[in-house]
Amino acid sequence: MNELLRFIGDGDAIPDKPVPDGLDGKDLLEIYRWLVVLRTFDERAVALQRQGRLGTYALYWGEEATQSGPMYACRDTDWVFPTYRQSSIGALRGVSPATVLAWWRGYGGTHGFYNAREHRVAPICVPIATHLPHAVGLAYAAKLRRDPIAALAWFGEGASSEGDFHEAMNFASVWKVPAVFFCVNNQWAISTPFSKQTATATIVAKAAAYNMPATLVDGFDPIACWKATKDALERARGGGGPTLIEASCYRIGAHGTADDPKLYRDDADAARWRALEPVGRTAGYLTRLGVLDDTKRSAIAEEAKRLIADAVAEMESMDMPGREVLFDYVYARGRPDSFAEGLDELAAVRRPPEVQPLRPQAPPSTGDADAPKGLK
Amino acid sequence: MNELLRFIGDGDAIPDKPVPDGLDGKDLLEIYRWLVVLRTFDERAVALQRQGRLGTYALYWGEEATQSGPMYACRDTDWVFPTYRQSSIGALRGVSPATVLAWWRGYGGTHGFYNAREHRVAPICVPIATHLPHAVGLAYAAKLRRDPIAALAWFGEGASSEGDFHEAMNFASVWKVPAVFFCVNNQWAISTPFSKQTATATIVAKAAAYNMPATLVDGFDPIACWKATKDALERARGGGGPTLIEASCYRIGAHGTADDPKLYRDDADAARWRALEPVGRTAGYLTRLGVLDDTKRSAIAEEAKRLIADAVAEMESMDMPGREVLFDYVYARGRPDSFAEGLDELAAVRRPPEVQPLRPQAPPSTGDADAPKGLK
Amino acid sequence: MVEALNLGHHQAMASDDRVLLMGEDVAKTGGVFRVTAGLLDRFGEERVIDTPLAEAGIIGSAIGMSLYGLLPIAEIQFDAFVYPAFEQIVVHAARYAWRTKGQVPASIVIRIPYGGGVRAPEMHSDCPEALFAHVPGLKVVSPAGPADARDMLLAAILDPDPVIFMEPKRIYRAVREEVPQEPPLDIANGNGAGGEILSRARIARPGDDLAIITYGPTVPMSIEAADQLSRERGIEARVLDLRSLYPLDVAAITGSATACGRALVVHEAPRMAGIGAEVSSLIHERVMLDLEAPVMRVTGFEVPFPQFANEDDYLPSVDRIVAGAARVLDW
Amino acid sequence: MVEALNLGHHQAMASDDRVLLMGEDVAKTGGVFRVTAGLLDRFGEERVIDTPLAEAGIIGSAIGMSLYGLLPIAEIQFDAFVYPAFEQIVVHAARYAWRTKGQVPASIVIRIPYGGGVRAPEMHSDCPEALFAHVPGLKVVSPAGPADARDMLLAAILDPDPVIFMEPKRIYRAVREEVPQEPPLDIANGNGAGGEILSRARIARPGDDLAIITYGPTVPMSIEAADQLSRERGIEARVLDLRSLYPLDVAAITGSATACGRALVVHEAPRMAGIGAEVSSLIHERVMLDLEAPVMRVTGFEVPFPQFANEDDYLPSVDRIVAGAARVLDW
Ligand SMILES: Cc1ncc(C[n+]2csc(CCOP(=O)(O)OP(=O)(O)O)c2C)c(N)n1
Ligand SMILES: Cc1ncc(C[n+]2csc(CCOP(=O)(O)OP(=O)(O)O)c2C)c(N)n1
Ligand SMILES: [Mg+2]
Ligand SMILES: [Mg+2]
Repeated sequence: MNELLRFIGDGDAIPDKPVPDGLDGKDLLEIYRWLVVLRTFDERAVALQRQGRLGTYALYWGEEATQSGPMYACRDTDWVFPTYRQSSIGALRGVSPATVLAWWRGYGGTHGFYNAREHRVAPICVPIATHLPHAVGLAYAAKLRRDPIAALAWFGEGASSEGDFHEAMNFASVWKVPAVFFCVNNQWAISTPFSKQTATATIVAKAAAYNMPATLVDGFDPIACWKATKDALERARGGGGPTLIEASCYRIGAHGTADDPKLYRDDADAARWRALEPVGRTAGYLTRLGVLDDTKRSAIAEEAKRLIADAVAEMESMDMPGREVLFDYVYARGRPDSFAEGLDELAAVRRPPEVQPLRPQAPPSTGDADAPKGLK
Repeated sequence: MNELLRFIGDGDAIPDKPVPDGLDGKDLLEIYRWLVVLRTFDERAVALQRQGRLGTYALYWGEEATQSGPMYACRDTDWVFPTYRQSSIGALRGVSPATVLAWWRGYGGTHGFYNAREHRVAPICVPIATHLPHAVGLAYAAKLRRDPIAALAWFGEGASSEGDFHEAMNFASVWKVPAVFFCVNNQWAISTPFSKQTATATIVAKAAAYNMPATLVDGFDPIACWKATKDALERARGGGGPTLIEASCYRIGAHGTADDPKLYRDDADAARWRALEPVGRTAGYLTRLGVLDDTKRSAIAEEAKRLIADAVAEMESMDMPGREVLFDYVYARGRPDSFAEGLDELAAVRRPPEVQPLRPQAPPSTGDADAPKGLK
Repeated sequence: MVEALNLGHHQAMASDDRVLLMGEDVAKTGGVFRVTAGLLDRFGEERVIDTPLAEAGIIGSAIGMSLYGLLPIAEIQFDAFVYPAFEQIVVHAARYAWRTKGQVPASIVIRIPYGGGVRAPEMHSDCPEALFAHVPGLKVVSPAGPADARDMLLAAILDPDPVIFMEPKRIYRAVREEVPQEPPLDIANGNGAGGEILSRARIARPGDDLAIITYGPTVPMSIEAADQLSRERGIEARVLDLRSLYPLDVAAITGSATACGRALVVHEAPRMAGIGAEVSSLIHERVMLDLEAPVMRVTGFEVPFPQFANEDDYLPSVDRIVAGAARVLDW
Repeated sequence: MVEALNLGHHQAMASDDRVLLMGEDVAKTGGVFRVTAGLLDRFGEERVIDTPLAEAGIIGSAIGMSLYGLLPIAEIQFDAFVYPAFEQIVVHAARYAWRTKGQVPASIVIRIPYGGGVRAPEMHSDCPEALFAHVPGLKVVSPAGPADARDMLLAAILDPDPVIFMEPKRIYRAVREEVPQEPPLDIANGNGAGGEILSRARIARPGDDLAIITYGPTVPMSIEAADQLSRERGIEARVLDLRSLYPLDVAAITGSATACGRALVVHEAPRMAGIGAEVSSLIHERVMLDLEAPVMRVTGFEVPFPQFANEDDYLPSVDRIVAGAARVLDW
C-alpha cells in the first residue's frame, strides 16, 4: 500500500517534517507565493462571478497546493495539461491571467484563448479525462525527438471512471512515455462521492493495472505535491516512464458557482477539511522554519492582489468581441465559402442588444489572499 | 500474484490433478462432448469458408475449453455475452448452429439472428469490448429484481485496452453486480502481441484497479475454466459481486480466415502451444480417469459430426433472404415512411445477379473432430 | 419545462416499476437542472442512480438493463458529453432490435439537455441531433414546450425503440405553460397511443403564407418572428414544430410547404447536413411545383458553438428568422 | 488504390520526419488491407506504431503528437470502429485551432477505410462521413481513384487542419490507374498547392444533360450509369466527383447543376441528413431557376447496413442510379 507523503504539519497533532532536498528558502517562498497568487485569483474570480462579471466559474479554493507544488517541479520546457479546475495555472507559465478571466467571461478568440505552444500549456480542458491521451501523445513525440521533457496532466478522481483515463494510462505505460498523471482526489465529482466512483480505496490502486509506479500525497501540502511530481518528472525525463500521483484532499468549496453542495453533502465535513487548507498551513510551516515573517507575508499578499487587480482591469478593458469572432480560427488555413455567407447574414441584421451578457461594473473591492471569504 | 489454476495434465511433464468437487463422470463427459461439438463446428466452418460457402470466419481452434468449461458452469437462467470468437456458443444454449452459420454466411433477419431473450444469449458482439457494459447492466437489473442469476461475458486480452472494458469493470465493482468477466488471453489481437497491448504481465493484474477478485486459469483446460467460472458465478449469484477470470492460452490458428499469421509471428510458437490444445488433452485425462474410452470417444465424435452436418444442411437449405429483409426489424414498432419508398425503389430495378454471394455446393465431406486439419 | 419533465419522471416511475433513472448527479441533487428532483427520495437509490462519471458505461449498462426487461432512462448531463457514448448508441442501441429479429429492442430513453442560450461554458451548448437522426435505428425527438415535454417523455418511455430525447436547455425555464396533471398515457398497461405525439409534427402557430419549419429551442422565436411578420408585413406564417427529427413527419412537412407555397427551415445546429438540409431536400423532391420560392434555411453557422459572450451572434434570432423569411418571400 | 496509398505513405514519411503512422495492426502486417505495407521496415517502429486496441487512445495521442509538432496519420481499422474515437475527433481535433487562436491546429490525418461492397461481417461497412461533415472544424475528404488517393493523401498530410480521410474499401482493389511516381507536393517544404486537390471537385466524366454528383465509392458506378444513359437514351451525364465533403465545392456543384439543368446526387450512406441532402439544398437555394426538375437522390436506405449477403440490395447500383436519373430526366 502507498503511504501518504506529507511534509507540512498543522502546528498541532500533525508533525512537521524537514524540508526535502532540492528546496531552499527561496524555493519555499516562491511555492508559497504561487499559492497566494492562485488563491487571490480564485477568490477574485468568485467575487466577479457574483457581481455578474464572469459566467459560471469553477473555483479551486483549497486545491492550490496541487497546482503550485507540481508547477514548481516542472521545467519551463515541460508541458502541462490543465482542466477547468486548474484554469489559472497557465498564469504561472506566462499566460496572462486576464486571458483566463476572459475565458470565464465567455470570450473566445484572442481574448479568451492562448497559444498553447508558446506557453507549453494545453488549452483548459472541459470534457472530462479527454486531455489525458493528449499528454501521452505529446510525451511520445518528445521521446521520439529525444527531448528531455515531460508532460504533466491534472485530472479529478471522477475522471478516473472515464474510458479515456484508462486508454491514456495504458498507452503511457505500454509506450513508456515521459508523462505524469496528477490526480486531484477531492472526494467529489459534482455531487457524486468517491465511494460511488470506484470500488478501490484510492486512485493509486489503479496504477497496478498499468504496472505504473504511483505515489499518494497530501493534496493540501504543496511540498509533498512538489516532491512527488519532481521525482516523477525526473524519472520520466530520464526514460523511466510514466507515474500516477494521487493528491488526496477535499473539495472545500462548491463544484462551481452554480452548484449548491448543501443539496448533497454535510457542510461539517468541508469545515473539518478546511483546517488543513494549504495557504495558511504553508504559511505556518514557513514561519516555523523562519523563512516567512509577517512583512514578507503581507508583501506577497499585496503583490498578488496587484497582479490580479491588474488582470481584472485588463480583462474589463477588453472590447466585447465582434461578430466575426465566430468565424475566426476555426481552420488554420482557408475558410469555407459558408463563412463569408454567415458574415453577410449577420451583417444584414441588427446585433441583438443582449449580446453583451455581462455588464462591466466598477472594480470590486480587493480580496484578502489568506481569508477564504470568497466561499462559504 | 495469481497462481495458474489447472487440473488436466499433458500425460507427460504436467501432472494431472484430481477432479474438483462438483463434477462426476457424467459432467466430465458432457464438458468433453461440448468441446468436441465446438471443435467440429469450427473446423467445418473453416472448410465451408474455404469452399466459398461462408464469408470471413473467426475460428477459435484451441479455445474450446474457454467456452465449454464456463458454459457448463452456468445455469440455464444465467445470461451469456459472446464475441465473434465465441460465435457458436449459443449452440450450447439452444440457438440453432444453422443460425450461427447463416450469420457467417452474411444472412440477417430470421436466418442469421436469434432472440437473445429466448436463449439468454446476447447477440454475437463484433465491436471490441462494447458488450461488457451490457453484461453489467443486465446483472444490475437481475440484482434489482432479486433474481439469483448472473451474467457471463467473454472478451480478448486486446479488448482490455478499450475504454469500455474499464468502464464496465468499474461500474460492475461499484455496483457490486453479479457479473463474471472472462478474458481469453490468447496472446494476440490480430497481429498485435500481448506485450504491445499492456505493460502488465497478466490481465488479472488489472482487477486491482477495481478491487475485484480475479483468477488465472489454464485456458486449454476446460475443468480449470469450469471451476473458476463456477466459483465466480456462485459468488455473484450470492451477492458477492463480480469476478475477473483470465484464461491464459494461445491463438493457435489465424485471427480469421482472411488473416495470415506468417506476416507477423513465428509459427513455431503456435506449434508448441498446440501440444496443450484442449480436445486431445481432455480426452487423455478422461481416459486416464477411466471415464472415456475409444467407443465413447468415437460415439461423441460421430454425434457431433451429425449435429453439425445437419446444421450445414439446414443453413444451405435456407432461401437467400429477399430484398425486404433490409427493412425488417429495424424498429420494434412502426416503420418510417422512407422504408416503403425504399422498397418501391428496389422493386423498380432488377435485383443485381451478384446478390447471391456464395454459391451453395454439394455438401462437403465430413470433418474429423479430433484432427486439427482445418488449420495450419 | 423543467417542472413538466420532473412530473413526467414521477408519473412514469410511479406507474411502472420497470422504469429506472440513471446518470451523473441525477439522484442526490436531482440533476444539474433539477429535472429529476425528488425522485431519489421517492423511488430509492436502486431505481434512481448516481452513476460513475462515464457516459459509455451509462448507455452501455442501460442497454443491458433493457435486455433484462427494464425501461431505463439515461441522462447525459450536457449535449457535448454524449460523444463518449456515441459508439454504444450507434452500434448497439440503434441495432439491438435489428440483431434480434425485432424481438429485443434497446428500450431506452437517452435524455440530453442541448443547445445554447444559457450562457454556459465551452462544450455545454452543442446541438448534436442530426448526428443521431442520420444513424438508422434510433428515434430522435425534441419537445418545444412543457406539455409536449411531459407527454413526449411518457411516450418515449413507452416506445420499445431507443429514443434520443433532446431537451432544449433554453426552454427549460423560459417557456411556461399549464400541464394537465393527468398523464395522457398509461405506461404500466403499455398504452401505445403515444406513438402519435412522438412522431407527428404539430402546428405551433397557424398561417398559410409561409411555413416556418422548426423544432425544439427555435420554436418560440420562430413564433415571435411569425408574429412580427404578421405585424410588419401582414404575412401569416405557419410555424410547424417537428417534434420528431427521426422519423420526420413527411406528410406534415410537404403539406405545410404546399399549403403555404413558401417554406423556411430554422434550427440552431450547424447548417451542413443538418435536419434543415433533409427537410429542404424532401420538400423540393416532392412538391417543388407547389413552391413559389426555394426553401431557405436559417441555422447555426458551420463553426464551433462560440464562447457564450458571443452566443447571441450565433443563435438564430428573431431578426435572422425574419430576414430569412424575407429571402423566401421576396425571392 | 491500395498501392497508390501505400506509395503516398512511403513518400510522405521519406520526405518529412514529422510524419508518423499509428493504428491497430498497421506496422507488422502492414494493415488489414496492406495499405501500410513496408513502412515498418523502412521507417522503424518509433514512426510506424502498432498501438493498443483503443481508438480514443489512438486519436487522442495523435492529437498530442501534433501538439508537439509531429504530423501523425492515424488509421482506424474499419469505419464502424471510429465511433469510440468520436469524442476525441469532435471535441478536440475539430476545435484545437479554435481554442488556440488558430495557432495550434490538430494537424492529423485520420484514415478510415469505409463503406460496403467487400462482403465484410457486421459493423465493417458503415459510411459515417456525414457525421464528420456536420461537425465544424474538420475537413472530410474521400478519393475515388488511385491517383487522387495518393495526391489527396499528401495534401491532407500537408494541410494543417485535421482531415478525415475516407478510403472507399470497394475501390481499394477494384479501380486500377497509373499513378505518376513523382509526388505533386513537396511535404518537407510545406508546399501548400495541395489545398486545391483537397477542396475542389473534379469532373470525372463530361456531359451537359444531367449532373450526377457523387464521391468515393459510388463514383465508378456513377460513370457506368452515365455510360449506360448515353448508350440507351443518348443522354450525356456529367459525373462530378466531390472529393471534399467538407467544405463542399459549392461553385462546382451549382455550376454543374446550372450547366445541366438537372442533377442527381448519389451516395452510399443513409439518405437522412446525408451529404446528398446538403448538396440538394444548396442547389435549390441557389439555382432553382436553372433547374428543369428537382434534384433527386439515390442513396443507401435508412436502415443498418445489411448483413453482406444482402449488401448488393442496399448499395446504390448502376440500375438504381439509372432509375434515379430517369426520375430527374422524365420529371
Ligand atoms: C465527458 C464529460 N462528462 C460530464 C461532464 C460534466 N462534469 C463537469 S465536472 C464533473 C465532475 C468532475 O469530477 P472530478 O473528475 O472529480 O473533478 P473535479 O470537478 O472534482 O475537479 C462533471 C460530471 C464533463 N465536463 N465532461
Ligand atoms: C472497436 C473495434 N476496434 C477494432 C476492431 C477490429 N478488430 C477485430 S478483432 C480485433 C482484435 C481483438 O483482439 P482480442 O480482444 O485479443 O480478441 P481475439 O480476437 O484475440 O479473440 C480487432 C482489432 C473491432 N472489431 N472493434
Ligand atoms: Mg473530484
Ligand atoms: Mg486476443
